[in-house]
Amino acid sequence: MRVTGKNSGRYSGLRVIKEALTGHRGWKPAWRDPEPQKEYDIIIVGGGGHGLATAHYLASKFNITSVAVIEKGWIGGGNVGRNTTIIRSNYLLDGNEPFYEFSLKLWEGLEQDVNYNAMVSQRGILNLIHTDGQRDAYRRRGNAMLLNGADAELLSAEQVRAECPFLNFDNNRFPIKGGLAQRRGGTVRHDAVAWGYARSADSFGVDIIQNCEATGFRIKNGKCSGVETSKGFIGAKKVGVAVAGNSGKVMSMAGMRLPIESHVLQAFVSEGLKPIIPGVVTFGAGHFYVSQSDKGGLVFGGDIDGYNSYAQRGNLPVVEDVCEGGMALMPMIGRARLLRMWGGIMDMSMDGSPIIDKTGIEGLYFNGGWCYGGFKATPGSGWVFAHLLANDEPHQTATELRFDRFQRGYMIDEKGSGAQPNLH
Amino acid sequence: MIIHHPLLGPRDSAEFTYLGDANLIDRPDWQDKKAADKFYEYQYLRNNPAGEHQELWYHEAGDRSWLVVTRNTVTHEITKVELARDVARARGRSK
Amino acid sequence: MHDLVPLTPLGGDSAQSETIRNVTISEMPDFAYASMAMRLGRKTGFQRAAKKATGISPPPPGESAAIKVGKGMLTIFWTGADQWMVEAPYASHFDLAAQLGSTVKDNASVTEQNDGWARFDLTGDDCVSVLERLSAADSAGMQAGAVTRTTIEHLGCFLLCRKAATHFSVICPRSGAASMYHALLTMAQSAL
Amino acid sequence: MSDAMTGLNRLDGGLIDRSAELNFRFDGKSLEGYGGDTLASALLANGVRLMGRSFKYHRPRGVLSAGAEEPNAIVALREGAFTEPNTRATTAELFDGLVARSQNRWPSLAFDAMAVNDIMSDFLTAGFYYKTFMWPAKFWEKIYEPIIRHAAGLGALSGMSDPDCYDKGFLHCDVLIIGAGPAGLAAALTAGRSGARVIIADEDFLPGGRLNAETIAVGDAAGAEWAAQVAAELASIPNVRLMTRTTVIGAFDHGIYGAVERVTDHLATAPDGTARQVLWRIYSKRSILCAGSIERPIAFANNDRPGIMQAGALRAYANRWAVAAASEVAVFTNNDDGHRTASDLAAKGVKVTAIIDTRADAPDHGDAEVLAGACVTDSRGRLGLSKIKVRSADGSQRWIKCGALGVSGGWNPNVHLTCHQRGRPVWNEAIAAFVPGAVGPVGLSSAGAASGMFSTAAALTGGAVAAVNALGEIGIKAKAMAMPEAEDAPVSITAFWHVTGKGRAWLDQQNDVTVKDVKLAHQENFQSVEHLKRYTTLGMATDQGKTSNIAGLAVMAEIAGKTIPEVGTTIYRPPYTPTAIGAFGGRSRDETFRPVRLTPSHKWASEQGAVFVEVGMWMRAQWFPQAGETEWRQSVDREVLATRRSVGVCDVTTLGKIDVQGADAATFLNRIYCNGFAKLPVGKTRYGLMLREDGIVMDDGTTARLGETQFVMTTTTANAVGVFRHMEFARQCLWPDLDVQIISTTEAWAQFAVAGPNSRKVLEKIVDPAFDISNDAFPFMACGEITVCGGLRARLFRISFSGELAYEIAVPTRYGDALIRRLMEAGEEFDITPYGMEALGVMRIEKGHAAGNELNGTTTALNLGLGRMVSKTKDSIGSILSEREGLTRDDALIQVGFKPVDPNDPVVAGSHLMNIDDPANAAHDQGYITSAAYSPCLESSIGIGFLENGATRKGEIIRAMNPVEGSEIMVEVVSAHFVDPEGERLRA
Repeated sequence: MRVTGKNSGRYSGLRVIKEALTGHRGWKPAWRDPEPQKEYDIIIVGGGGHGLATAHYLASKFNITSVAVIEKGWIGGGNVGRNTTIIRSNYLLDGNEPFYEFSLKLWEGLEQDVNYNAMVSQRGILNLIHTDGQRDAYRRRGNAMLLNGADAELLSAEQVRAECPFLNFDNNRFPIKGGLAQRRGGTVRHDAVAWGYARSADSFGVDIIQNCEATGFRIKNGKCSGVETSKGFIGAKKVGVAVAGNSGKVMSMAGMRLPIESHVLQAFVSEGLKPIIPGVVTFGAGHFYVSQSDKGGLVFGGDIDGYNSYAQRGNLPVVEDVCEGGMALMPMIGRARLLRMWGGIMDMSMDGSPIIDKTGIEGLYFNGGWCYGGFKATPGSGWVFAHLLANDEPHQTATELRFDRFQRGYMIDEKGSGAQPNLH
Repeated sequence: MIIHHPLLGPRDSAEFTYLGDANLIDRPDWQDKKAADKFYEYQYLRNNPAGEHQELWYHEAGDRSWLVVTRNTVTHEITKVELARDVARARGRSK
Repeated sequence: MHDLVPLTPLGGDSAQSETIRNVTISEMPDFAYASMAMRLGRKTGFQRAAKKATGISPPPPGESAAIKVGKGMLTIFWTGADQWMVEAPYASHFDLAAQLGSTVKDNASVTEQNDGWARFDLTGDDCVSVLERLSAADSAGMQAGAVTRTTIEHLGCFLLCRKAATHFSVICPRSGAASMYHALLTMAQSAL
Repeated sequence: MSDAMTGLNRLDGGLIDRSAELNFRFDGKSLEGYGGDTLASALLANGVRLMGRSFKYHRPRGVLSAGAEEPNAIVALREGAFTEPNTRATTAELFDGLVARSQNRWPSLAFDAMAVNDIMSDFLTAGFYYKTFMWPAKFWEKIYEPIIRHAAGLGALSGMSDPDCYDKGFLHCDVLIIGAGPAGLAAALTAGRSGARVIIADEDFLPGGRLNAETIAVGDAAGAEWAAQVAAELASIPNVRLMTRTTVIGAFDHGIYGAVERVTDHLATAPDGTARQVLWRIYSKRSILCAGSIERPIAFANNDRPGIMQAGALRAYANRWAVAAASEVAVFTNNDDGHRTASDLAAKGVKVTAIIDTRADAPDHGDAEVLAGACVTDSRGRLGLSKIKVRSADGSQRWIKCGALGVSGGWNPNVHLTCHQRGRPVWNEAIAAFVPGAVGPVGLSSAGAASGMFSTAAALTGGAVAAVNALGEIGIKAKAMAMPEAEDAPVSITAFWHVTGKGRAWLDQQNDVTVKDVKLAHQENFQSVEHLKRYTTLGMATDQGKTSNIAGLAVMAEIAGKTIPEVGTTIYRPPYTPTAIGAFGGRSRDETFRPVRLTPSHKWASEQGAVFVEVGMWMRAQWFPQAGETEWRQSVDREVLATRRSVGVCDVTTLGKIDVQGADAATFLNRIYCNGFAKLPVGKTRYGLMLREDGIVMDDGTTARLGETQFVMTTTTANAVGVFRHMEFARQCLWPDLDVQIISTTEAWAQFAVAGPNSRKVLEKIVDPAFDISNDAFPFMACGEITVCGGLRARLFRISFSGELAYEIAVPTRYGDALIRRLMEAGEEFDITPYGMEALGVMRIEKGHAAGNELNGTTTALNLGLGRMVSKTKDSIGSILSEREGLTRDDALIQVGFKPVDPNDPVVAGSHLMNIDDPANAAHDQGYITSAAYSPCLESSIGIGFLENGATRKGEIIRAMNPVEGSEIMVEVVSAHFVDPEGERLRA
């Protein structure tokens, strides 16, 4: 049930016209800036995409509205505000694919659910194939996707050429032999995801508390009763942590060591250009992937820098490596200009797959280890984490995403790189 | 980044391959009663500090030395670089 | 004596060379190579033996040392902790590894590297203008005898300064010789 | 228009070369300029004020600035594949034959249909699209988004491959000086004379910075002359590198800077083979930022018309390029600097109709009427400014005629690089601007306008002092030279950001962000600067907000009732100006994206017409087509059958070879491999399985013991580098006191597999008689050092990947070509057949040998059916964690073979396995097929793969499902060893 009076009113084309004719005086804050209450049923630490989504689903799907999201800076300032906006569910392993497909389905109804246009654009994602071994691997993956109820198409070189004539087919070091396409993949206006979830959660009465940093957990005899923050202690029956790159830092305040390292991933955007790249394209023989935003910028990225970092900035070698891949794959972009580069902190896990689980501490729950896959997971992660917080049971698509899988030997290692986070 | 190699002086970090936490030197004893647990913690758990971090870098495009680099993960400032072999010996590893 | 005909790293019967404006880039196939890796804790024994075997002491990190042998030069350069590469004229030293091994004995592990490497020499006044577009090494600051391992167009290699600013050797894995030669020529074309 | 043709706008003087007349075209119109012109100055000289359209409202736009901060005069340069979209006319050097086109307009620049957006602007406010286009759901991709995307972007790529080439380079210096204005030149001169290694870089093609745009004297010379003299001296100092047309784009860790040098952009065509641009990675011990400052506009209603410019730009065009933007100009300022524009223009004979100064105490001006305490409230002129509306101190309003208006809201120091490592600038009230903060990139200091010191004298001394200090820190003594006399005017400014009023007042001119948009953002609680930026798109255009960010903050601060420092700034990120992606790519593109490695038999294989395939950088023969073979399978089947029937030969040099020596070499290998190696006798070879510490298989291969203390290990081609690194880690970090040395010798030996029943007979013909390779003397898994062909040193290993009687023979690489030719001669009588990767693959599948597809980083020894190889009686990497429950469970995937029930069905790698009666979904997945091939020996398609409980299911019929290609077949579970399961042939 939406708490009326607090919300910013329903958005619609009609409303836009009405406001335009009345000088836009009627627009209310998209979310309030409340002071924290003494106690909540649930506190979510981290006002990023996952935390805000969790709050939205707790309120809208699990009817828990005594919820606060505390954020040390401004909401959406973490990876949801600094990623390459790609959504997809083209995973191989049973531990992952059902979860990411669940998430993709949620994307498909997101705007109507939160009444905010995040521009979910299913323009498709294409993973290019350059060797026979790669085709075998992508065939196995495509089959896994289909057997999990997702969509997948294995394309021939000719089909790829027809869809992406600008790729380097004739003069390349690594021939393009085909591709694995997921048509339902695509891109989303990333900031709008955070804002949309925040606005919706707020309209259910969730308190979104910005500039409120978690400085500790209050834990007595193995039970967590709340969070110490820069705005004082806030009590809670349950505390859910969704802080991505800061997972290690925050959970260490609860005395936990995680199977996670924090690494910097750089991303890049070009000057605005007239549309030329249809969907998302990933290079299978170098570190490069690209899509084009609704504003016209080529949004692209590649590999992580590869060293532990909390700096949200990277260095030249990876910038060059990524652009080399881009020039090898689509040499038409040589004359496009790189406008801005930035870095996000990835919570790289030991097998490249996430963790959504209880901790050894009663009342403390963890959501992290997203590596560079966090954005596409946002709705799924929010729902699944809300489910865990509400029912103390893992959601059916997340039964494998547990802490103890490493000790028990049930790693979910898509890349097969082993316990080395910077290779995932 | 620039890593001041103890033998070669300043080198671009692009010449190196990164492994991770220098605790990977402290491989447990295979005959320990708790070997299974110890190897799990050794292999999978990380302090992952926001601040000073001792980490292993391999001079792949250089002299093939493994180095232990003390670097701040927030500022990237490097305060110490040692040959991993010396560190390993100092930590009691031998044969 | 066998009658098999060797190929140069670039796959020819004889060495290739090209001059672009005032820099000459030459394939140098007629050298033998062997590496010496000091055995654990054999510092003194090894130094003595190596000196005995080559006539010079193994140089410190980042350096090479050379001595005249017959009509050519024998060069030792540092390649890693307790590791050195010996380079000598092939004609007189095709069995370099065996020669060294018989002297250093168990003071060092000697490995034949004759055909593991391809050497290209850059000579001329503008060598640095070419090298500064290929390698992160400070070629402008290198003095005669300086040596460093570096990367050129994604290929690991040794860069050895024979004469400051005007004579360098690039020693790269033999299988990458064609790519390396192409990179050197391309950059000379662009930079000079 | 008549002005344009008669070139009335060109004044006397300036730093242009009137002897070099350059023809160029803009939107098809042929025009003329001079050497030293930029495209913008030449267009202005020709009376062209309308140069582009804005992004959202398609408003007519002219040039705002004279530099890299330009938001409006953005054009497409050159033609065809050389087209360069979104190029700033203000930084594009004019050359003869230059062709430029305006962008983001249709059908023409003067009449743009999309300008209708401007009328609709009330509906298209900040973030409107987040609030609509949601119903019906499917309409978004079908209708709404295509419309939005149609409006996307300014310029267009050609869609063709970039025909230019780019270089990368590396430079080392003691001190890098960024910017060659007065401060930079003074710093460079000071440092250069001290003997330090100096690099001074400037984005302009003419050193001097503002000195070239001003009439300020330095000593007894004109500023521009002084700059030229200093530049000349710097060029003559061998330890100084003066780099013009070079933009330092980013400050990276530990004194590393990225800089892009535009080598041929000012030429009509680049000399053959010359790079268009060079991306320099500059390693500096210290660096000094002398990047100057950027003048900021004041926002007022309709402040975006062509003709409304920065006051400093207006006088730069007059002084440097001898161009008057119009015959009648006015100035709108909140500081003394604006008055300088009036003086300079008046001195050039341009009529200055008024100086509108927001300060009540504005100083008088000799040449023009000063309206103190006044402001500009509106403007007119559809495609170019014709008049401005002025509100005087007494509130009275009047229109003033002018073709150009110079606006000065003060100057913002170019602090960008000081913030590239997330340092924050600090607010300086005296100059009403942000200056570099205390925490910046280590080793970077700043001087001159970049540090907030705006006078020429302060720039000169500041630069010199900064150089002395920087060098002092790295132990180089430099003398601070006395700098020549120059103006030292104090800054007099009263902050003034926007004129309040009804109409739309532009902050970000390219993205059409107005004061109203900022107000709306505040109203909707997008108040943090990052929210403001992202919600309104302020500062997100190609100009990166250089003229708009601070004003936007100021407006937000005003509305929120905060100070500007309280609101804070967004983070400045590299690159400083937009940079061609090609420059970051360098030569790594097309066929030279990555190097290739060639095998010793490459030349010979090419002569045989081999088809090559890339494997870990190596180009390997995939198969050897023969006359009459029209389809690859024919060649491969022939190669397989010939090898199994008689003898085949294959270059296997690419397998990694690692020389392992030392007193403890055996102990070391015993820990690297999970199976035993300590007791391997000299002269023997053993198959080794290598695990990662997490118990997963890392690599496999054979290792031969050549002597007590010497082994030669082979690795798979793909893992050669990783295995070597792994072994170095074990050697240096885990067991530092083991006496073991490892050296890669992959390249040193040319190695060939000679396989098949007749392989021994062939080898006997080339192995020298002294060596007995009979089955007794040289049994399966034997190895030894021999000589061949009359004395050539060689290594012989009796190992087999094909499952046949086989050897691998290695000779020094330079003789690889000769050896393969000799083997072919020797084998002629046995119809010896060269085989490639495909045949090798078929034979290893027939034999059930695991390779890349099986060793995929998730499989254990158990999965591969080699569980018993993991010794529990010794310490070896991976043995402990390989015992985890999940890796040893009963229903583990086990490698088995598959045969189609119908021999005509092709087995397909990547198929998933399902029980016949189970529903076909992931929940019932039984495993997958890793490798498949057609076996000419079995005359059937076969495969190997992983099946739950595989070991116990031989004979079972299951489904191999490949829905992604719409196929499904029935396969029988069989042993993975299709050929010679007992291994008799190996030992024959």
